[in-house]
Order: sequence, then structure tokens, then C-alpha cells
Amino acid sequence: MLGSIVNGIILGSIITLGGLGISYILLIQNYFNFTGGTFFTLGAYLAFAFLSIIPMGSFPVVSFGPGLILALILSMIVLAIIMTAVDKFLYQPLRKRNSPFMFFYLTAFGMLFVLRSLIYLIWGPQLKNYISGVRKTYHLAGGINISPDEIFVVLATLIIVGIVYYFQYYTKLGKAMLATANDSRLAEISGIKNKHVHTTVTIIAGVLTATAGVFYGLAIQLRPIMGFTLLMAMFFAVVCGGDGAILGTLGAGLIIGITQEFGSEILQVIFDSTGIPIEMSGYKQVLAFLLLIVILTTKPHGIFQGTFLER
Amino acid sequence: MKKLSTILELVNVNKHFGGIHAVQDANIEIEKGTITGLIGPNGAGKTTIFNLITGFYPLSSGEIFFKGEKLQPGNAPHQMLRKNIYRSFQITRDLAKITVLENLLIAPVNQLGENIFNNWFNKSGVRKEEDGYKEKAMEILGFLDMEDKADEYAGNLPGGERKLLELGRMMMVEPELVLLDEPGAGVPPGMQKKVNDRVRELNEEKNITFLVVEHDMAVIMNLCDPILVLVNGTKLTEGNAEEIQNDERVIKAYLGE
Amino acid sequence: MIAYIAALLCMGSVYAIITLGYNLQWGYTGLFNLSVFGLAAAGGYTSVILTGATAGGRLGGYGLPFIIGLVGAAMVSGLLGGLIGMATLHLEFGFFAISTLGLGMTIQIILKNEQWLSNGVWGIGGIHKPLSGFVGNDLSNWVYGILAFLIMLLIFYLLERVVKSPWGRIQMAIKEDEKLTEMLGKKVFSYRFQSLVLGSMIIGIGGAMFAHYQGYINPMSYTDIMMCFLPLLMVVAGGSGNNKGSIVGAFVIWGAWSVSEMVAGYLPISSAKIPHIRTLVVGIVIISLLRWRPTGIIGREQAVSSTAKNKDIIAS
Amino acid sequence: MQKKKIITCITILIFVFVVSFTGLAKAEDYKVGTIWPMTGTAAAFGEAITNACTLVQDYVNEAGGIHGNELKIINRDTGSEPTKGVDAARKLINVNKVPAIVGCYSSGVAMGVSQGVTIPNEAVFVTLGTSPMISVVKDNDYFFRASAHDLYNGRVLGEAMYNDGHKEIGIVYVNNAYGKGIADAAAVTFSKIHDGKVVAKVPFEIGKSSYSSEIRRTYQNGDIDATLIIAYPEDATVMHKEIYANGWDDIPWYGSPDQKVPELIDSLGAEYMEGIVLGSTQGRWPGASKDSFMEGYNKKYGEYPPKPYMAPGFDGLVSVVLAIARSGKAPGEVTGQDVRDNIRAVTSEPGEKIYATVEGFKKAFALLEEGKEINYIGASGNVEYDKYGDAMSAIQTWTIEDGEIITIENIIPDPVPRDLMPPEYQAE
Repeated sequence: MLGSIVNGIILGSIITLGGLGISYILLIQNYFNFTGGTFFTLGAYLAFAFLSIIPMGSFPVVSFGPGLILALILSMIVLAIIMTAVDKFLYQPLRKRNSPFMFFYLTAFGMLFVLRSLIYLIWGPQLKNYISGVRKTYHLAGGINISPDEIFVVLATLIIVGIVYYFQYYTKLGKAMLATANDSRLAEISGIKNKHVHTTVTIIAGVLTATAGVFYGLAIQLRPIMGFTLLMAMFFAVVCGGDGAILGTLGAGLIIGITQEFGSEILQVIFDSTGIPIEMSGYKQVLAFLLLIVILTTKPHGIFQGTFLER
Repeated sequence: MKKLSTILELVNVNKHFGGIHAVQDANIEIEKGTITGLIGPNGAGKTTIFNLITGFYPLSSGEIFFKGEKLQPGNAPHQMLRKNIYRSFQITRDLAKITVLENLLIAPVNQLGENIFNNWFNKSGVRKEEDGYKEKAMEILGFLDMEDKADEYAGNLPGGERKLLELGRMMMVEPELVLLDEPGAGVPPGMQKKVNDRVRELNEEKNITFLVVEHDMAVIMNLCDPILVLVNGTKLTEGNAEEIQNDERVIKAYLGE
Repeated sequence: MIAYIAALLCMGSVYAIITLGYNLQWGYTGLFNLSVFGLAAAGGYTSVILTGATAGGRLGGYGLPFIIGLVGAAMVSGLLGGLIGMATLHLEFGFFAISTLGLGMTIQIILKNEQWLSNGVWGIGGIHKPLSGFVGNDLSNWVYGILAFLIMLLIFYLLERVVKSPWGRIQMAIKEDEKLTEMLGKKVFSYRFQSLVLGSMIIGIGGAMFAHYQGYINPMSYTDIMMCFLPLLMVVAGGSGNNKGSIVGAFVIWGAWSVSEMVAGYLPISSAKIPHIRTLVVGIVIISLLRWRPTGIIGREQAVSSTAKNKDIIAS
Repeated sequence: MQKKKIITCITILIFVFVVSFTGLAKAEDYKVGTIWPMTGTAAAFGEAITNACTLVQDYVNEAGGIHGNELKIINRDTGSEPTKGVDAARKLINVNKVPAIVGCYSSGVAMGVSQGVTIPNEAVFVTLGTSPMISVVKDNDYFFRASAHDLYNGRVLGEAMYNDGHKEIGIVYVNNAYGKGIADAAAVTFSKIHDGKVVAKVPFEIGKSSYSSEIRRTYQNGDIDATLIIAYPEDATVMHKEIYANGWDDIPWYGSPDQKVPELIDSLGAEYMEGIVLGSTQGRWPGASKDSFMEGYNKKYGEYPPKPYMAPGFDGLVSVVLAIARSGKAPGEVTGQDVRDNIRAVTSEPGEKIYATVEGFKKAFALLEEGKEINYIGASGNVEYDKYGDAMSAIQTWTIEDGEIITIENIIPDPVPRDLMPPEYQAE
């Protein structure tokens, strides 16, 4: 049973990274990036493509080697470039024109179609893996099973969130981003170039999204719709955490992951023992969603609202 | 300065956002029939006070009375107009994608046609009422010299006329108290005089009380009497244009200490 | 060929109904409701449960007339729309969108998992088109298409009555400026709620018309792409806040969607790649239109007023 | 201004419309439609099966076509969704006027296509959907199925598990028509036909990143001897990683048809898969048809992917082609009724045995022209359509040795009797 919590934490880590990518876009550009999930998939597949030319090598303990790290870095760079290009070419004109929100969403939908078909065309619909075979697993007390790869994913997520947190609150550029998010007009007057901020945000979003995708591929597998199926969870994390709140997104991501895995299992046990004929497996997502509604009803701007934004 | 009865009264009003004290122990009285100006440096809490009066923000503490009756806490923004309080916004908020005429027609409260069922089952009643309001709207447009713009989209109007349109919308409902947020913002100088004249006319003819927030000192000095100065969410002083201009505390507050 | 035109008429009308409902919500009131597919599914299932002749172990089999099915669909979808509204209407634009998307998915998941209600994954088959018994198969599509078109026109008429009125004016005002509308003494929540419920009822009718046309439905018949994204595209293509535009948008987009697949079939590419190339092209077309033709694909946004002089809005 | 734009749009649409019809197949071609999932959840199977169908077209045309006229396959995408599938089928029937459609990988889509399009339009639809519900659709005999359905598959799996000496099993199945069908049939076989006990029967949703709670429910409800995992390869991979992590990998597991793909071995590693998998899938029947099919595929498309349901798809199309040939009608005049009336005659006794080779097609067309009977022996089995329109084709059991998928045997089982199944399976 406790094993579900571990699964929830792993899922939550990936949701957090992907969610932060979306959160940054939302913070500065004020729209929910529906393409986020597909960029996530693209990041994972890019690393897969790089792995076909980079020898994997091997690390002790974990099942992957330095090749994957290199592929991850390359994937980050390429995805950041792609996302910046998309932002420059598609969203910037929309921002300039002060287009209605809907245009951003529709453009994101259009991008989703384009990227998804490209992924299908290039890599095909089949399931892919970075590393084949089942992994070594540690069996801990209380029925917790965890593989070194998964520990790596969770630890790396925490480190990355830490770095992003530092960047956000302790560097000049990070503070400029916050200023722009608060009031872009005012920030511009005080000498912060909106353009640079947008580019920085997009690059950070690209790096985070690529990492999330690669981690998903590492912990689970690669498939063309993997990002889209996780998109809702990422949105939930963004919404629950409060937009732009880094620790909030981390907290919400973990809460959602654990609710889906652990909460549904607990409920299932309760239903089974009381004889209520409900299969929770279908309702995992609904459970996370009900949580979202409850949180939003009590706190319309997320759990960690107002950490730095006054809205 | 003619002393009339108090129309709006803020008693010990406080508002915090997180750790920030946006409004601190504000005690303000607005006399009926005046055009009161509300000035202060950036972040002095002027717009916040408007938002508190109209119920967009809940009060942290304190009370607001309108004509002796408790207004806040308790009333929601949509109830303001029913109580004869009209508020304009800092950035001109007009409904850009409907016409000037309709911008006026939307203002009256409790129209028959606002109930969805009347539009299906009592169409003639709705139409009759609508015709009445149309007539009134055209009169107002005449007063504003905007008759020819009736069928233009509001979004196509120049800045000054948008302010006039806002006044027009206000005239449709003939409120007792009007909260004007920056009537000078985005208005070309030639137009500003027209806006000011209309405000003064309305004040004199219809006995409408105005509370004006403004950045542009020229506008305030020209239009308002008395003028309240707000610093860090607290009332600093009150007086007419001349007094304010010569008050050292005010100059200090604006230039910084 | 002729029969295919009948099929286009049927689907076009069904989509036009859904699009009209959605246009009320998005085009007039500015509600970015993403639960359209769930509402349509609820409508479809309600009608099928009410009008179906037999039901092996699940709810339904009441054999009621088609029109009762439609009314029931409108009621249930309207009710669900109301519940969704109560849960989400206080939220901001994007948050509202995500929450409604989640609630739409919840409806779909319930339909998939509760066998006693919807026959679960097996779906419900043997749904009859009204009047198909009298006219035979060749004509039934035509009869159904014309019926759907007439229902669509009736909805269009009823909608025009309310949107070109003070009520519709308030909805437009809310879309443009919620705070101002609130200041003008209109209870924004109430009007949003009314728009959401009325729109949901229309979407429910559309979902029911869809079910009777398909003949078989399962929870996957109402997917987010086909039943939410496509209507959204239709609304925007026709110009949001423009009922006539919505109808044209529905027919044109559905026609283009349906025909484009046939055209793609003649390209000299491996047939396994064609569908992906088609979605690729659809995506590029959407993006390009937004990039270079931002005023809408067919029509521009239109005001409530029919007297407006200059149809072009200069300001944003 | 606005009207002009609308008119322009409509004009373009009509133009596209007209163009799309002028590019159609020649009037003297025999047309058959196919619909396969190229996009969506079942997309992984679409390409291979489309290739299999193209192979039929090649063979027939190489053999000189049907009575001298070419065969033209028109392929469309079902998108793995009923809405898209129905639209695709409708275009095939209404625009391309095909008398018969072969296709649909998913039962849900097949049900929609049959009830929405093919049955009312009196066109033959040969599907591969495995849902037992397909048999009981009121179809006026226009609805066929070239593959064995879940009552066969489930029977084979249930029997296999019982015969291997297992007494208590757990079943975890994908929560859709396909998974539920096999799970129910296997459970009934195991517990009602035999005296085994199904300890847990747990559904799961596709595309999740973890199935630990489902796995735990399956394994922890009692001491089970074996598990039946009915899942698509993607989800099966995720599950097995968790089964392994929980240390249950020593309990033998049985797989469903979809798991007979090389990706699963790639993902989990040959070592893990070694010898512990036994699955059932649509079989291939040893004979000239199978050899011809596999060799032809290897020749044209490189490697033959060991994916399920390719052979029945191939056979379904061949039986439609032969039925068209037997009707003897000219290309434009073949109707769904003709196909329906002839499809059983060309696939069953009496008649000379025909195999799906170029020579076989030549011989078949010659015999049919002479008015003689033929009996097609397919790559997936005898291909005999029963009273429900279901082909009695072979079920193959397979396992994995040295990282290769190995066929154990091909059998034609009895289906699970419908009266033992839950009420929703009974014919209406």
C-alpha cells in the first residue's frame, strides 16, 4: 500500500517538472499551454533520437549511463530552441496585436496537431524505451519498492526545482521575470526588456519540459500520446499550486500524484470492504480532479496563492 | 464652500494585501453636491479605496456609509447602481464591440429584456421599453455632441469621446454619487476641457456628487473642490486647490522625503 | 455522391446545433467552456436511454418518442451545465477552462465505468432515426438531415430572439468587461449561469441528434477533439458572437474536415502516413490563419446591434 | 465584404469536392474499402494491416484482376474513434460506392460503423473486432467478422491456464470492449466450465503511468497460481515493471492477443520474457495461403512484423474479393447483397481448395467463370463464416523463447457457450 505513495511521488515529480514548464508560460503570457504535453513528448523523443547516435555507456547502480544525460542535455537545448522559435514566430505577433486569449489557445491546439503528427511521422506509433529490460529494485520495509532509476528521477527533480527556485528569487533575471509577470508595462518602464523576459521564460520552460519528458521516458516508457495523457495532471498542478509558485507546483504535483495512486487505492479498499461496486481504476483522474475543485472552491488562486503575486 | 450633508463616509477603513497596508485608517467624508478630488502619489491607495467602496475588495476592517446607510461591508458591486452609485475605471472601460448607442442602452437597471423569458414571451413589452430608453439615449448623445456617433462601435471612438461615453452611460441612470477614476487619462488636451465642462454641468444641473481620482494635477486643480490628499493609505490633508498647492506636507509626499 | 451530401447535411446540422450552443457560451458570454463533449455525451445518452426500445440490464428501454428524447437531453445537459457552472463559474478564464475540461472528462469516465447506466464500454446500439421506418434507408438520411436542419433553424431563431435583446447585450458586455458590467448593476454570475445552462441545453440537443444519426454510441463517440475542439474551431471560424457565422462555420469546417481526408487519399504517399500528414496540414492551416488572418476565417466578430455602421473594428 | 468571403470559402470547398471526385478510381475497377486505425490509440497496428491489404490487391491484379478488371482498395483512417470511423465508412459507401468494407481493429468503432453505416446501406462489412456483441447485432447478415472473437480467445486462455494445473488465478484487463470480453470469457471458462477459481478480476485504464494498485489487488487478494494480463503492449510493459518490482514475477502470466508484438520483448528484455509467457492470438493456418502471405509481405515490406490480426485482415479481404468474383457482375454493379450472398459459398465446402497466391487467384477466377465452386483456405484458418457471420478461424497459442515469439499450436476451439456468460452477452 505504501508503495503507492512512492509511485505517486515519482509521478508527482514528473508532473511537477512538466507543470512548471506550463506554469512559466502561464505566468508571463497568461494562457494555459495546451501544447505543453506535446512538447513534453517531443523532448522525450528527441533524447531517444540522440541516444541512437550517442553510446549509452553505464553508471554504477542505475540502469542508464552518461549517454542518457548527454542526450537529455541535447534534448533540452533543442527543445528550448524549438519552443523559442515557436514563441517568436507564433505567439509574439499575437501578443503584439493584443489578440484575445482564445487565439493563444487555438494556436496551441494547432501546434499540438502539428507536433503530434510530426512525432507519428518520424518515430511511428510504436512503444519505445531508452533502456530495455526490467530494472533492479530495492525492496524496503512496508512494501515499498523503488528502483535506482526512480530514486534518480525524484532526486533530480528536487535539485532542478531548487535551481529554478534560486534562479527565480535570487538572480536579477529571475526578479525581472517576476516584475514582468506582475505588471509588464511597469516593468518595461523600469528598464526590463519584455522581449528578453519572454525568451528567458520560454527557454526555462523548454528545459523543464524536456527534462520532464526524458524522466517520464526513463521511469516509464515513450509513446506518442504520453504527454497528452499527462497534460490534465500538469494543468491541475499548475492550477492547484498557484501560477508561477514554484514550490506550490511541486507541492501540488506531489499531492496530485499521491492522490491518484495512494488515494484511489485506499478508497478501493474501503469500497471493497463495504461492498460498494465501484472500480476506482477508472476514477483515478476524477479523484485528482475533485481535489482540484475543492481546492479552487476554497482558494480560487491555488493553495500557494499570493506567494509573490498580488492578483 | 457650501456645506451640505455628508453623502459618503469612510470610517476607520483598513485594507491589507498580505503584508502590505494599502489603506490605513482612512476616515473620509464626501459632501453632497461637491466635486471632490482624491490625489496622492503612486500606491497611495486611491483606486483601492474605489474598489473598497464598490465592494470589489472586502474590507479588512472599518465601515463605509452611504447617505447614512451602511454600504460596506455587505454590498456586492452589482448592487451599487441600484443604490445610485456609479463608478468609472482608470483605463476607460467601454464595451468596444457594441455600438455607442448600445453602450448607453445597457446602463438602466431592471430592464424588462434583461429577463431571458421576456424576450420570448413578452417581446412587445421589451420593445416598448427599449424604444423609451433609445429616445433618452439619443437625447444624452445630443447633450454630449455625439449624435452622429450613435451607430459607431465604441472601440472606434477616440480617447476623449470614450470618456464622454462613460459620462453618457452614467447619465442614463442619473446616480447620486459618481466615482470617477482618472477622467484625464488618455484624453487629448482639447477634449479634456469638454469632459470637464460636462462634469461640471452635470454637477450643477443634476446635483450629482463626484469623487474624482486623478494623476493630472491640472485637471484636479481645475475641476475639484475640495481636494483630499492620500499618502500611504491615510488621509494627509484636505482643502481647496490653493491650500493643497501650498501645503508643504503634500509637496514633501510627492517629492519623497 | 448525392447520399454523401445528405450525410454532410446531417453532420453539418448536428455540428451547427452544438456550435450555436457553444457560440452562446463562448461567442457571447466569453465562457471558455471545455466540457462540451461531456455535455453532448450526456444529451446523447439521455435521449438514447429514453427513446430506446430495449435495454438488456441497463437503465432505459422506455421507448418514448424522439421529441421527448430531445427534451430529456436538453434537461439533463442543462442540469449538468448548471452543476458545472456552480462549481466553476467563480474561476478565472484559464482556470475555468481547465476545470470544465476536467468535469467533461468526468462525465465521460462515468459513462464508461457505470454499466448499469450506459452499458459501459459496450455502448448502446440499435438507435433509430425518427421516421426512418416510413421512408426507407435511401431517404432516411435526407429526412433526418432536413429535420436536423429545421431543428437547427428553430434553435437559431430562438437564440436570435434573446441575443439581440437587452439580455444578449449584457452577455456581450460581460465578455468584454466583467467589472464594468458588474458596476452597471448586472449580476454577472447570474447571467453567466443562464448562458451556460442555455448553451448546455442546446449542446445536449446536438449530442442527442448526433446519437440518433450515428445509430450506435459508446463513451468514445464523444471525444474532446471531435466534440469540443472542432465546435470551438467552428465558432471562431464563423466569428465568435455571430450565430449565422456559427452555422456557416459548422458546415464549412465539417465539410473541409470530411472532404480533406478523401483528397489526401490521392496523394502519392504511403497510406499509413496520410492521416498524420492530414492532421499536420490541419494544424498548419489553423496556425497560419491565426497568424495571418486574425480577424476570423469566415466572418468577423459582430455586435448585437444590426444597426452598426462600420462593420470593422479598428481597436482591439 | 463578409458575404464575399463566405462565397469564396464555399467555392473553394466545392472545388475541392469536385477535384476529389475526378481523381477517383477508373469506372472499370472493382472497388473495396478498408478502414484501419492509422491514428489514435490503436495506431500501432494500422500500418502493418494496411500493408497486408495492399498485398491482396497486388496479388489479384498480378493474377490479371477480377474477370480482367483491376481491384482497387480504398483505404481510410478510423482514428480509433467511432465518429471518425463512421465518417470514413460513410464516404466509402456514399462517395466511392464500395459494396463492401473490410476493417476496424476496435470493436467499439466496428459497432458504430456497422450500425451507423453499413447495415442500413446494405453493404457488407467484414471486421476484426473481437467483441462478442458483434455477433448479436441485428444485421440482416451484412456484418461479418474474419477473426475469432473473445469467446474463442477467452476459452483458449481459460483452458490453457486450467490445463497447466492452475487452480486460482487473477485477471487484470484493459477496461474497454476488447479487454472486458476476453476477461469475462476466460473467467467463465476457468470457473464455470472448469472448477477453478478466479480470485480477482481487476479492470484498468489505458495510458496510465502506474498500475501498482491494480497489480496489488490482483496479486494480494489470495495466493494465486497464475495471472492473465489482458493489456496492450504499452500498458503491459508498465505493469510488468511493477510486477517485477513487487517480486511477483515468479508467478506465471498469460497474455492477450495484443501482446504478441516484438516491442514488448524489447521493453522488458528477452530474459524476463523467457518461457513464462503464454498467450493466445488470432492464429495462422499452415498452408499455401500463410506461406504466400508471409513471403509476399517479407518481399514487399522487408520484415514481417509479428503483429496480431494481420492474417485475418488479409483473409477477410480475400473472401470479399472472391465473393465479388463469384457474383460475376460488372464493376459498377456489384452490390453489398451480391457480396453477402456469395461470401459463404467461396469460403466453404463444396469446391476446390483455393489459396491466396497469384496462381491461386488465377485458378479461382477461372473456376468461378466456369461456374464451379471454390473453397478458400486462408492464412488464418479455414475461414468459414457461421450463422452469426463469425469466421471459425484458428487461435494460436504462443510463447517466447530466446527473445523470439514462438507458436505453440494453432487450434480451432469451441467458443464459450453464451448462456454461461453474463446477461449482456445474450442475443437480444
